[in-house]
Amino acid sequence: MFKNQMHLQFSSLSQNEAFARSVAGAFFSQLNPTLEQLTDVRTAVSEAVTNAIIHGYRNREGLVTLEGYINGSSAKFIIRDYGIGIEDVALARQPFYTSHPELERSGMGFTVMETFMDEVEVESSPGKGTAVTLEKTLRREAQ
Amino acid sequence: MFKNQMHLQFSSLSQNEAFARSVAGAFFSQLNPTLEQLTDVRTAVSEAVTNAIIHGYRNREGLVTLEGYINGSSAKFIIRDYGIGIEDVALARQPFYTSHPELERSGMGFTVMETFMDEVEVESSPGKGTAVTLEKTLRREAQ
Amino acid sequence: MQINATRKGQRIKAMLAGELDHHSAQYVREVLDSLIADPQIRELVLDMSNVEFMDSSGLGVILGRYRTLSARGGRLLLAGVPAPIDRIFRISGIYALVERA
Amino acid sequence: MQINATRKGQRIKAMLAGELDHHSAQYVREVLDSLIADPQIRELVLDMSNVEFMDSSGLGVILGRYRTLSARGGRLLLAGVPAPIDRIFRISGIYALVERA
Ligand SMILES: Nc1ncnc2c1ncn2[C@@H]1O[C@H](COP(=O)(O)OP(=O)(O)O)[C@@H](O)[C@H]1O
Ligand SMILES: Nc1ncnc2c1ncn2[C@@H]1O[C@H](COP(=O)(O)OP(=O)(O)O)[C@@H](O)[C@H]1O
Repeated sequence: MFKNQMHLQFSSLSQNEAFARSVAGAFFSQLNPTLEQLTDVRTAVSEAVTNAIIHGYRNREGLVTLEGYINGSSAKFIIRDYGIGIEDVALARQPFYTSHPELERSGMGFTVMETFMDEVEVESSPGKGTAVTLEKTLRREAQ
Repeated sequence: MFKNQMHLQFSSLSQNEAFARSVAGAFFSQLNPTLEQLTDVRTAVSEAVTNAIIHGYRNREGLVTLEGYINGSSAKFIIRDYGIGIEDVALARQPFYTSHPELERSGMGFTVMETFMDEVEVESSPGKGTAVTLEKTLRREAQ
Repeated sequence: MQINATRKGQRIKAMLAGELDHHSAQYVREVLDSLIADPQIRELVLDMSNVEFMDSSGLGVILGRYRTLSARGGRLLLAGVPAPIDRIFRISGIYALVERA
Repeated sequence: MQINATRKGQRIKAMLAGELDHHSAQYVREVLDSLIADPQIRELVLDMSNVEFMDSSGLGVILGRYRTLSARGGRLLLAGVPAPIDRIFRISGIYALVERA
């Protein structure tokens, strides 16, 4: 069974949103996904990384990590920040909930992640940071 | 002045040669390089990562790291392995020198790095590993 | 992101090209706001056919312009929406507010 | 990597497509060796026009097949070499051994 892993750390700059989804996409490509599955992963990772940068660090400097694991036909990504954390994760995950409507955030980030990935797990401690785990398994016909 | 950095760690699998040069290319793209400059970086990083996998770890399992730094119009990449190291760096850097002619290695890896990058630095300790630093500065007309 | 726009009377058609994420959102917002700054403008058509990537940051940008236009009795239309972006529009329910051109 | 080959008498033309690095080298080596396994083959033309990436691992693969062929009095030719790959061929001096078709 093919196994692979990677661990990326980068500055919390908005330029790195595109960089991070490219990295996730290049790593996930090793599973020969369909174009749709690839877009799912790129989009979900983009959401989590954007949240780390704008909510976790509020545009201050910090480091974001993106881990990737391939295990057979499954891929897992963990996006971590060491920023402000989330007080109420259940509330944060609700569709349309955003703490920053004034920044024209739609509040749909978590909903997009949930729609495009098989599993979304959020672990957060206020003042310490947030870890979002995204998983996707390719069904056999896709390989 | 634009500054950015990233730090990537991945398994020493040959699949990750393509992954690592994609990551380096995506990071370097933030400087808006020409296609030729982008290929230079992708190729040089591919050489150093391949060396880490086949020479540093001799295809055994290990972790390779790729660090990237952008500083104004300069990019620096450091590729590290924690493998066997190089006894005689000056000899290793000579064109056509290879310790593995039986694997059909050409011995041109370091020469390609030197041709395509502005600076190539090799630090190695036998038994501890190797770090290759690659630097490229974009001249003004390229931006 | 690149934005090319043409005006016909009270109608602006803007062709977006590139990746619409949080990083590019600020720029897109500014350009679109300047395009519809003239209160005569009643209709903004966003042609998305060359948008190669969009995440939920794009929703915020579109909804913001929709609000400006609907406040003056105008409307926003989406054209040429690529399939992956259409999925995001559908889960967000945005088609209840903006029409497809 | 994808390899498509056609044979005309003593001549094989192989069209390579994709990325030629250490990871794909093993596969390319095996396919090319099977293509020239028949000792009647005197000429191998590698059409590189669809090779999107190559590093020095590709040199080793090409030089290995060159050696097999020149040992039997044959030759290897390179066709359609993209500019970035041509730079690697030039610094390696490979054109002293293999011709451009
Ligand atoms: N990494 C994070 N750090 C702190 N807060 C976060 C983080 N990610 C999400 N949040 C909180 O969860 C809310 C909902 O997130 P999301 O669904 O992505 O919508 P949006 O980003 O549009 O606000 C955010 O507004 C924010 O309050
Ligand atoms: N990361 C490394 N760890 C150990 N040895 C290395 C490493 N990189 C290079 N070398 C040594 O340097 C030699 C020359 O490297 P290079 O010029 O890339 O040619 P090649 O990879 O074709 O042998 C290698 O054959 C190997 O002996």
